[in-house]
Amino acid sequence: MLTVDALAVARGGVPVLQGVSFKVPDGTALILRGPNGIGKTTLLRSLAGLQEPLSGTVTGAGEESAYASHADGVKAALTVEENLAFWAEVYGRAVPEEVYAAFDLEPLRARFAGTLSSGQSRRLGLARLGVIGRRVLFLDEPTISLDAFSVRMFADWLRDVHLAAGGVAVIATHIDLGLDAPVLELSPFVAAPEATGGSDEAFL
Amino acid sequence: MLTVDALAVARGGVPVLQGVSFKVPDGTALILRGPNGIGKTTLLRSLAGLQEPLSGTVTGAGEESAYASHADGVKAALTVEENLAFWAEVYGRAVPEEVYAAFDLEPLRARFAGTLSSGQSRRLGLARLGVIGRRVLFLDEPTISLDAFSVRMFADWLRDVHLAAGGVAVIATHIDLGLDAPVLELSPFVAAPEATGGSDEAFL
Amino acid sequence: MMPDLGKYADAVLGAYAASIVLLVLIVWLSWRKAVSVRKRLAEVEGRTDG
Amino acid sequence: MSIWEYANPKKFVESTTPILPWLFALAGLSLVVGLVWGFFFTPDDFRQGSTVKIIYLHVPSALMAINAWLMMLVTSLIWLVRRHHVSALAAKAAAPVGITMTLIALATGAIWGQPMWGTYWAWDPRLTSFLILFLFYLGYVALWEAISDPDTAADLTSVLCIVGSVFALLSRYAVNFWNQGLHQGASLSLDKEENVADVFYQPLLVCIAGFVLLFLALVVLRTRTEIRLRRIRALEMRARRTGVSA
Amino acid sequence: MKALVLRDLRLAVRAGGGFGLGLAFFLIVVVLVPFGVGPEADILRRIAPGILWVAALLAALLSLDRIFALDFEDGSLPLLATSPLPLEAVALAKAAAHWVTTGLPLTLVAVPLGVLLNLAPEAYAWLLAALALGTPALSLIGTFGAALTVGLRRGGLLLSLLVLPLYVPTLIFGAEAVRRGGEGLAATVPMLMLGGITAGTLAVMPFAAALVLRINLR
Amino acid sequence: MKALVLRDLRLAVRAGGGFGLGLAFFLIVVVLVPFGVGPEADILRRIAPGILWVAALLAALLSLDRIFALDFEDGSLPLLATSPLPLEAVALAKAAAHWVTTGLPLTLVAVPLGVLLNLAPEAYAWLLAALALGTPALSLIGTFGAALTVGLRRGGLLLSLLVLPLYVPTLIFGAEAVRRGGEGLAATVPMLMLGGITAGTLAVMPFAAALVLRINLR
Ligand code: HEM
Ligand SMILES: Nc1ncnc2c1ncn2[C@@H]1O[C@H](COP(=O)(O)OP(=O)(O)OP(=O)(O)O)[C@@H](O)[C@H]1O
Ligand SMILES: Nc1ncnc2c1ncn2[C@@H]1O[C@H](COP(=O)(O)OP(=O)(O)OP(=O)(O)O)[C@@H](O)[C@H]1O
Ligand SMILES: [Mg+2]
Ligand SMILES: [Mg+2]
Repeated sequence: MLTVDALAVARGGVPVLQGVSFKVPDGTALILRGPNGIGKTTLLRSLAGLQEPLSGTVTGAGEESAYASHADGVKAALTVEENLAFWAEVYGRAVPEEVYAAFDLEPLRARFAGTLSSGQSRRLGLARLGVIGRRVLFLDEPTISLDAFSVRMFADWLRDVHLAAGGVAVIATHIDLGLDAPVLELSPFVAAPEATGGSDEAFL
Repeated sequence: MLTVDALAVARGGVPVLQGVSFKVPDGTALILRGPNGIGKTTLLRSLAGLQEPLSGTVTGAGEESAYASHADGVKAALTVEENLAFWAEVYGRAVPEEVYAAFDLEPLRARFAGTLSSGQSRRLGLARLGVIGRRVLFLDEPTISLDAFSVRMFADWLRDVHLAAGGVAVIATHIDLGLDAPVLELSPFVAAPEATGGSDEAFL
Repeated sequence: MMPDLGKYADAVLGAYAASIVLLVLIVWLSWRKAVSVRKRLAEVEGRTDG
Repeated sequence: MSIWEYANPKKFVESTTPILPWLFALAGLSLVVGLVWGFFFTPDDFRQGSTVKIIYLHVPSALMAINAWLMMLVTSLIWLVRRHHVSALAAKAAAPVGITMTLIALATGAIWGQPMWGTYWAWDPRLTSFLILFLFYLGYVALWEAISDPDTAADLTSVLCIVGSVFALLSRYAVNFWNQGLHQGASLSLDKEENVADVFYQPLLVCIAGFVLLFLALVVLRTRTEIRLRRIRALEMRARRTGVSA
Repeated sequence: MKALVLRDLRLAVRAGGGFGLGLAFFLIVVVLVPFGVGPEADILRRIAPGILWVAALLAALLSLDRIFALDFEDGSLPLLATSPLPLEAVALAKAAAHWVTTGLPLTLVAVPLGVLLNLAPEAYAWLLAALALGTPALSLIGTFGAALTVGLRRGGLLLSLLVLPLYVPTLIFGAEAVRRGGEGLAATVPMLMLGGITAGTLAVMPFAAALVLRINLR
Repeated sequence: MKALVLRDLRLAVRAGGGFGLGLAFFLIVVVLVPFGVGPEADILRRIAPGILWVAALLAALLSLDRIFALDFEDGSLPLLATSPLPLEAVALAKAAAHWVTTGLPLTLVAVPLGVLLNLAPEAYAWLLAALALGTPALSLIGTFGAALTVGLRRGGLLLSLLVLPLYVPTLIFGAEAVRRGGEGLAATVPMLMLGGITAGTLAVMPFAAALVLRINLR
């Protein structure tokens, strides 16, 4: 279970969100919603440990978590297989054969990633999640560039493979994934103008 | 009017689409649909003149057209205003004050583009289209990263400003823009395996 | 008043001139920036707090 | 009251406001007194002739060039350990002053070298290590300029300052090994016998005091400017935020 | 075109002192050579013209890959290519901005660096003249090289490899002019050749660069 | 860590000859210097150790900015930072891959280039030994510099400015070892110092680089 308690996060020295609390039990996902610029990316980066929160605690992530950002770290000069094999090895695992089918990469296995269309390359980026075997996933707009069919395919993988195995996922997205998961609207958590914290505080 | 006749396009030396024909009268838009990797990006690049088609003709684009790709050419070290002013000057125009309201950039005018969230930065990229004053727009997944509100805002701009002034737009997108425009499904135009053309042909 | 600097007059005067120019330059630059920033801050404070 | 309270930006600005004019006045006074004394009222040296007068600029600026870097090293460490903003900003403020001091030392030294050694420049270890110090200053300032986020910039330049100091020391050793030089040895040692004659020594001390005071005054002034710049930034950010969320 | 030059200059200044960095690299290379070669003044004087020119070359080279790469990465380049500005003008503007941020400051700062290398006193005027005349050619040739390698990962190194041989004539005539000047010989022939190279590249390179850019954007 | 080193090597080879280019740059700089300096054999012999070392330095420098920049741009770096591999290991792996693609081939090719510059016959062994011992330090220091400037546009030039002064001790001891070797003097002291620098940077730099990377990814 992922527990977030009274988290406050800042970007560029300015508090962005405050008082964010939620629980995501094992085997479920949480969708983050909110208009552009509200702080979804900032929140996910804090959860993944890439930046320090201003205050509050996150339990249940840490070593077991993985983060996927807008950019998906696909190397153009490596083939699809090599890209996945690299991440598998970094995480000390083998590439499960199923991921190729699950992300519709079968016909593209030997292609250099640089010759993929934007949607195909994004599928490869997502397939990484099926390879590294992390229980807690933080996903920032994972379905960008995907067509409707691929979105459904990804939602199926998330539901039937990842969550079914007791995993947890926190997903920032603007579209409807077709996933039966609670939605957290971030608008109520926008940091008050007089919110403290952030490196600028000393100068106000 | 934009007229495309029997267009065939290739990517990486391989024919991708063939026999694409359509007409877009002034003041209307056309939505391109098709699964990932079918060749939407390739088609738009050919229409915009960035790559040569294998065969077929495009009339009505040329000098009057502008292209907007996944990447939107936003300079992180320039402010929002400076970014737009640069493109305006390249096209020999002034920045119309309305674009800031139309793309909800008013509060961000003096911000360095590098400090925008992904959706804000995309709005800036789209605002460029309102600045350069081109009649024929080729848009490749313009609404990536945008929230529902911004998507509607963009659709409104397209309908009420661009198309209302007699403009033309060809848009590749996977989502519903809420625009009352005909949809062209590209699946029927996938190049036959024995399609000719492409630089590899001489070796087949 | 001027001391007799002998054959090294150029060198000594040059050294003093160069140093004084550099010192005045850094003081002037720091001062100008301090003044302009103080003005800007006053403006911003007026705008946001008042 | 703990000394760390002065590390609060507001407190720092408040408490330096009354001191700053005095600092500048004192610095100006001692510089004028020292330089006038040195330039007009000291005799020529029997070997170096009138060029000995350059010592009143050369030695103080050389000292301050090194001390400015040391100060930046200390404030960088304080920033990394205790995260007091004034400390980081003081390091940023000191660098251009340090560069100026280095340039003065290089320029006066070079001008002095022509009559003394017959050349403007020689690859003497002391001169050479000064040139390297100059390069470190340049890199340090360039890094500050290149990073837009102020805290990131403070962190990175602090690390650079520390790593750079280690390599600067190493270079000093390397350069010594590489070439034994022409340059003067230490003349201000505690052992009175080795020192330059008193006639030169006393105005020199006044000049050194003047350079120290000027350095302090400039650093305080520039630190205040940096603090204000951060405050402007912070206020603008907040204004923007209230504008957006309202 | 003016808009593009101004934008590039502004970007160069914003992104951490475009002027300063080319200069600083020039300075550093010139300083490093004595560390490698040793401190003897007569040897340094002997090699000073050559080293100064090689250092100027390398300083110009190092900023070349940014001429088009940044615009390519963020997608500005296709946008510029479909704008009313002809690509030839884009290339010329890029070369001009590169020269103003690199060649010009290099020329100005060469004199104090000459002192560090014990350059012969007669040579300074020639050094200034030769650099002023030759560095535009470096920027123009470099723009062509940058256009050739735009979009290639690791473009930087490949670019150097392609461009440095093209720089050889400029280097030879430039260094020769300074050396002859320093020895009191007539340096008009190498200076004329330098001028010829600059004029020739100015006439041809923008077109070559635009051609190559069009191919790369396809 | 092995996976990362192997991937970086594969990428270097795929993306247009990572090995070849560092080398080629080394070669070109060494060839350019005689064009600038003039062809006299005794002067060339005299400056050969220094020029070879400076050229090696510049060749190593030129590929530094790619150490982290590519991974930063395509988003791999945050993914690596949240992977089980500690960032210190990432930095070390990067330095190792850089050395294998740059330092190692430079060392091997230095001997034929020494011939071009008329290097003294006794100096060859020392040249090889000094480069083999010193180039790892160049890669390690460079990795730190690359970590400092990751994410900055125009990082390349700034990187040079930051890193070159840090290279000074390595350069001095390296060139001194070769020169002494060539003159038949004892070169043990500079060699020991070189070894010390390499050992010291090996112990410290991966940690400094990881620290700085964490700050930059924040
Ligand atoms: C560009 C050339 C020169 C540079 C960069 C330079 C640099 C320095 C430095 C770094 C110091 C050390 C200050 C200290 O540690 O106390 C110093 C001190 C000194 N220099 Fe120079 N110097 C140069 C040329 C000269 C020349 C030509 C002379 C006179 C012949 C000279 C005379 C002195 C004296 C007398 C001191 C005081 C020594 C001491 O107090 O330690 N310098 N210089
Ligand atoms: N360099 C290349 N070599 C071979 N095939 C390529 C190359 N580049 C692209 N392709 C292929 O060409 C096809 C068309 O790609 P394109 O980018 O036009 O698709 P798209 O319709 O825009 O897809 P998406 O919705 O994912 O953006 C894809 O199947 C892609 O794999
Ligand atoms: N360096 C910075 N300085 C100041 N403000 C910043 C900086 N970087 C981001 N911001 C602001 O912080 C806020 C949060 O940004 P974030 O990227 O987290 O938004 P987001 O919810 O992910 O938006 P999107 O849906 O557009 O991706 C935005 O308003 C953005 O403008
Ligand atoms: Mg986001
Ligand atoms: Mg596409």
